[in-house]
Parts: sequence; structure tokens; C-alpha cells
Amino acid sequence: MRSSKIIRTIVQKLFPFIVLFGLYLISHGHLSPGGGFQGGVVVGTAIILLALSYGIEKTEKKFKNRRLSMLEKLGILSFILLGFLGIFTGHSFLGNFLPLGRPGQIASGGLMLLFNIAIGIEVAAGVSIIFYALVKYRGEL
Amino acid sequence: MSKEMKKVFFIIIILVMATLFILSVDIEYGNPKNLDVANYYIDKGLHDTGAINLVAAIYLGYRAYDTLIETIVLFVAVTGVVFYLRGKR
Amino acid sequence: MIIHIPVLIIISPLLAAFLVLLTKKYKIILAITSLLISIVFISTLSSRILSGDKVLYHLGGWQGPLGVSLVIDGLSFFFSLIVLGLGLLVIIYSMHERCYGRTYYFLLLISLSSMTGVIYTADIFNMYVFYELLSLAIYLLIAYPKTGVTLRASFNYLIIGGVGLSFFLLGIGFLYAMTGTLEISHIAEKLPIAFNSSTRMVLMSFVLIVSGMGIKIAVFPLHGWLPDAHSMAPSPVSALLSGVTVKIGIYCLIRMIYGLFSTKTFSIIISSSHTILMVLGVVTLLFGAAMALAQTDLKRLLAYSTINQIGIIFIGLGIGTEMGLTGALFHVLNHAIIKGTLFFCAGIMIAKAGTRDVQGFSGFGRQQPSIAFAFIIASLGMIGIPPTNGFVSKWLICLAAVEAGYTVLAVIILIASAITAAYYFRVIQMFFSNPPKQSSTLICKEKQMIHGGNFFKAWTIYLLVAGCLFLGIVPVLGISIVKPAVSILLPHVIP
Amino acid sequence: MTPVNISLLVFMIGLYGVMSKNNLIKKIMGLTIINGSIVLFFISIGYRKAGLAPILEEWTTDGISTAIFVDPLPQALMLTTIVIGISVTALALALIVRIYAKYKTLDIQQLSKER
Repeated sequence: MRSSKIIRTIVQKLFPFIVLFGLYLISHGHLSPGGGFQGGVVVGTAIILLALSYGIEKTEKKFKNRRLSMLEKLGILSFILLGFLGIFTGHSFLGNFLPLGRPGQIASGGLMLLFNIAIGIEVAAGVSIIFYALVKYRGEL
Repeated sequence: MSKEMKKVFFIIIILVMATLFILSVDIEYGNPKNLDVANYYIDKGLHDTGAINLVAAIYLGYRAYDTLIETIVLFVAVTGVVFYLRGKR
Repeated sequence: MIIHIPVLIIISPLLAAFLVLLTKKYKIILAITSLLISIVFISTLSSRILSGDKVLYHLGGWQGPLGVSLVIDGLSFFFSLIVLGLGLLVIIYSMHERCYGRTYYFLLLISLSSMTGVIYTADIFNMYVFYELLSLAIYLLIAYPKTGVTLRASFNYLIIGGVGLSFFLLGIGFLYAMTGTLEISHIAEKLPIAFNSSTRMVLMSFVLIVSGMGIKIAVFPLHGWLPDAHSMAPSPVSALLSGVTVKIGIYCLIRMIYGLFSTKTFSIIISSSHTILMVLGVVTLLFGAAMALAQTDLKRLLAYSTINQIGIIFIGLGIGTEMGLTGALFHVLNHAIIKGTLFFCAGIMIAKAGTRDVQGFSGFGRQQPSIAFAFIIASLGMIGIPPTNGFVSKWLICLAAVEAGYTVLAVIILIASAITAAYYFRVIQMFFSNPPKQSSTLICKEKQMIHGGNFFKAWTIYLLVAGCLFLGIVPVLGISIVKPAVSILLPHVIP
Repeated sequence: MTPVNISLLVFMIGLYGVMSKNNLIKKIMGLTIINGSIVLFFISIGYRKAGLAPILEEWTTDGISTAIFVDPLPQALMLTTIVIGISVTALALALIVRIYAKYKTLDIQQLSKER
């Protein structure tokens, strides 16, 4: 199912900017409205937009389902690992051990930036995996 | 119990519960009663967690545990959807 | 490292759950070691907690109502022992089934760690998030065999459970609107002040929380989902569901009623809540017993008998005296052990006979005498015959009812036990009747599940039956574990 | 009619939808309406008159800001509730796809008549 040429060219041009906007939301989660979830969903919808315009098979080659689910597990395990790092460095579980930096800068949230990135990866991969599963289901029992 | 009877019965229950709920809520909309914890977050949020966005300071700094459990909820939902729609394997 | 134990008890099954998804061969070893680690961690704390001490842990280092903190006291220690103990046995029971893949162990570990999470958290909203995670894992575990009927049962449970948890969340919203904090101990301090200014709102939040939890515990009017959910699930999952997951709702109810609304100013709430609990208990008791009589499907019979036993626990909680509470909490432990054994035996019986119908188990006594014997002992426990532990807790609750002046309650419990005896003997006498013909109507998927090792299944059943008899013969051990939990609920009672 | 009362009314509408509709997908819509109304309820609890969004524009050296802010805690809780809501909805829709594939009907009455 390939949509018309107009949609394909627009999506092809817009795709990098949507992903860039999603990454901006993820990285500036602790400075401006946004965060891991919202940014992850924006990146996820960018992949879905690609799939809608270029058809599932083409997008499947670029964003393989197996790699996306590995990314998802990576995101969750890194979140739990960050929690354990809090214990190993003497704070309590999920405690912030990084310096807080100057407010307003990107590196100012301590652990928050890393949390946001882990959540962003997990949500982006999760949303696109759900879309793949729903689209590819051919109705067998 | 015919279909209309059931619908009327449900509507009555819903209206009774709605009036009970609305009568019981007596918050003065606009100035919440006790904001001591919220005021602490507003005053000390930047100092403790270094984040300007106080909402992010709360759900990633003070209550990061909720967010961890909640990403796991999303992960379980994704695994569930894939598990259901994977077909016979 | 020692001070981090409370969070490690919750996180170790969680971490193992994700590692199980990555590995192919080691899924069972990972699952069992993570649960053993948690059990070892709990037992290191047991000496402190049984002496009445409380273990606090602040996540992220934030004190008081700021961050989420975990508290392990007598009550949560007692419930988490049941959760992890039965969880370990469920994993051992389902070890040799080839059709249980990685997702099954992932979901089982997630549900066990979320149950421990609900029990240990001292923050209401965190309790809601963990309860939601538990429900999500249970929706998937119920429909694990993906047959049509399990999908329908899981969907019904999803809708009713979703509505129940929304009531609970709205109740949390009401409490936050009045008190401004989310920590249970802080809310309990601020609630009396809020009670004077806005009494209706406190009453409405109480009603919301109790009805939300009532749906999850499947009390009488709101129990529609339980018989389908518990009977359609695979046997180890329904053992976990009936034995433990229902008790999590009861734990939250106890925390809310005795934790939040326990101060003197709520005397009208406390007295009315006790009568509500008793009335609901009696209705659930009689309804569960009556419906169980009419069942032909073995697992639906066991599901209705769970509703029956929830009624007894509610009556014990409703009485509210020290004896009543001890009886109720001890019955929580006993019911978990007995129902676990019954569902484990049911799994083998169904796989052997190929049908779920009670008539299909004729002659099972001769085919597998040991499993039949275990089933008989467990049903004696459920009815409440002296050598077993069920008798001790039912006797305590009846005694408490008589002491508190509600002799009619004790009579009702005895009648219900008689009905329980009726529908269990219907199953038992099928064991010794000669099989009419070799009925091999193979209907459910559990048939080819049996080829795995019967050894582990049998040993989990023997272990549970041994626990059942041991607690019956030496009840003082069980009551000593329950004592610190009761002393928390009734602080003015000197343990 | 403050937003708090409106959110409780929307909660009731969602509850009515879940209780009385026979179509499975409409039941899920009712559940989503309930979830949305709870988000509105929590946000309207935290509202303060002339309160700004809880993002600090200017702050003194030790992080104290003079402006009046809306209560940030309910908003943080609602992030979690929204994600839980969509997870339950996603799971329910996957279930509906499977149930429809097997029974070819979405009416709860027919489904309960099936064996």
C-alpha cells in the first residue's frame, strides 16, 4: 500500500525534522515542557508516518522489528541500571549522584537527562512495535 | 429486563452517583487548601534537582520510582500486544 | 548494602523478568534465583520485624512526603511472605511445561514483583501504579493460552478491573485535594483536620476507595469477573490468582481502613465500616457457597469457593477485635496454602482426565492416589476439619464473633462450612467411584501440558499439604507470625 | 460549574458508556473517557488563581522564584496516569482484534452466549 507521490515526497522531506523535534523534546525534558514520553512518542510517530507513506515492507527493512524490541529492552535495562548506580555510589536507589550543573543548561538535571533518554528510546521503540504488530496481523487465529 | 429498562436503570444510577459526587466536593476552585508539599516543590525544586521544569523535577527527581514502574507498565503493554497478535508460535 | 534491602526485594524479580526475555535457556533458573534472593533478603529482616520494629527506606534519598518511601512492618512482612512463597511454588510447578515460553515467566515475575511493590509502598499513588502493573500482567496471564474463552474472560476482567482502579484513583484525588500529601502516614495525620471542615468529602473518598478495592476483591455485588478469570486461566496462574492476587486487594483495604481512617474522629466511619464489612462478608460467604454447589466445572467450583472464603476473611475483618483480626489474617495465609494445593491438584487432574467436568474424574483415586489424597486433605482444610489449618482460623473467627456478641455470624459460618463440605465431597466421592467408560473428550489445551516432570508438580503439592497440616497441628507458629501484623492494626492493643 | 464538577460529570458519562454499551470498542471508549476525566479532575485540583505553568523563568541564586505557580504535583502524577491509560487501551484493542478474529462479533450479548 503506497500512498500518492505527494505524500511520499513530503514525508521524505519532513521525516528528519520530525525526528529532530522529538530528540529536542527528549533532551530538553528538564528545561522546557516535554520529556522522555512526549519526545519518544514524536519519534515513534515519525516512524509510523514513514510506514504509512512508504508501506510496511520498505520501512521494515530500515527499522527492523527485532532491532526495535532490542532497543526497547535496552531502554528499560539502562533505567534500572541507573537506579542501581545510585546504590553503588552510596546514595539510595534512583538517587542522583551526578553534579547538578548550572540551571538552564542541558547538563543541569544530573540524572534526569539520562532518565529522559532511556524513556525516550523505550517509548519510541514501543510505539512503533505496537504499530507493526497491529498492521501486520493478518487475522489468523 | 428489557433493553430500555436496563438503560433507564443505568441512567438513574449514574445520575444519583453524579449528584452524590458533586455535592460532596467542596474545594474552593482556584486556591487549593493545603499546598505545603507543593510549595516545597516550587521553592526547593530547582535547588534539589537542578531542573527548571518543576513537573519534570517531580516525576524524574523526587518520584523517579513511579516513572520507572510506569515505563515497565508500558513495556508490559507492548509485550502483551505483540504476544496477542503474534499468532500461533 | 544491607540498608538497601527493602528496594532490592522488589527490584530483583523485576530485573530477572527483563533478563528472562533476553536469555533462551536460563529462564527458569533466573526466575527461581531471583525469588530465592528476595526470600533470603526478607528473612534477614524477619527478626527485627517480628519484634515489632519497622523498616523504612526512602527512594532517591527524599525524606517524608517528598519522595516515595517503602515501609516494611508486621502487616507487609506477613503478606509479602505469602506472595513470594506461593510465587516460588507456582514457578516450580510450571517448570516442566514446554508450552510456557519466556513471556509466561516474564509476566509471572512482573506480577510477583508488583505485588511486593504494592505491599511495601507507603505512598498511595505508588500503590495505584503498582496495582495497575499487577492487573496488566494478570490480564495477560489469564489469556496466556489464547483460546477464545480465555480472551473473553481476560477482556471482562480488564474492563471491570479498569473501572475499579479508576474509582481507587478518584479516591486518591479526593484525599490529595483535602490533605495535600500522598504519604499514607501523613494523610492519616491531616485527615481529621480536613474531616471537620469537609466531612462529606472524607466520606466520599472512603466510599470511593472501598468500592474500588471491593471490585478488585470480587465482593458479592461486584464479583462478576472472578469465576471466568480464575477458572479459564492455566492452573498455576489460577493458583496464583486465587491464592494471592485477591489478597492484595484485601491488603490495600486493610491499609486504608485501619491506616487512614483509624483515628478517634472517624468513629462513625469505623463503626459503619465494620458493619459494612460484616454484611458484605456474610452475603459473599453465602453467595459463594451457594453458587459453588451448582458448578460442574471443577475450576469454576474452586473459583466460587474463593469468593466463599473471601466472605469469611471479610467477617473476620469486620469484627475488628484482636481475635477476629488474628483469625482473618491467619485465614488469609491458610486460604493461600489450601487454594494453591487445590488448583495444583486440579491442574494434574484435568490434564489426566482430559475434561474439566467433575464427573470426568471418576476413578482418579486409583490412578494417582497421592494427588487424590492431597486434594482430600486440602478440601478438609477448606471445610475446616480439626487436623488442618483451615479449622484453626475458622475457629478463631467464630470465637471472635461469639465474644463480640454476633453469635448469628458464627452460626452462618458453620452453615457455610457445611455447604462447603457438600460441594467438596461431591468431587471427592467421584475419586472412588469406578470409571463408567474411558471418556477421552479432549477439550482443553492442558492435555499436552502434562508430559513434563510430574515430579516437581507432585513435590510442590506435597510441600503445600505438609504446610497445611503443620499449621493445623502447631497453629502457634502461624499465629506468632500474624501477631505483629495485628498489633499494627490495633496499636492500642499490647501484643 | 467549576472544572472539578465537570470532570466528575465526564467521569459519570464514561461510566455510563462502560456499563450500558454492548459493543466492545464502545466499552473501551468509555474507559478512555473515565481516564480523561480523572486527568481533568487532578489538574483542576491543582489550579491556583493567576498561577503560571510550573516552569521557572527567572530564579535567584538559591533557586527561589517569586511568581505564583500552579501546583506541579498533580501534573506529574497525571503523566503517569495518561501512560497507564494508553497502555490499558492498547492491550484492550489487541484483545478486541483477537476476539473479533475468533468470534466475528463485537456484541457482548452474543459473546456471552458462546460456549
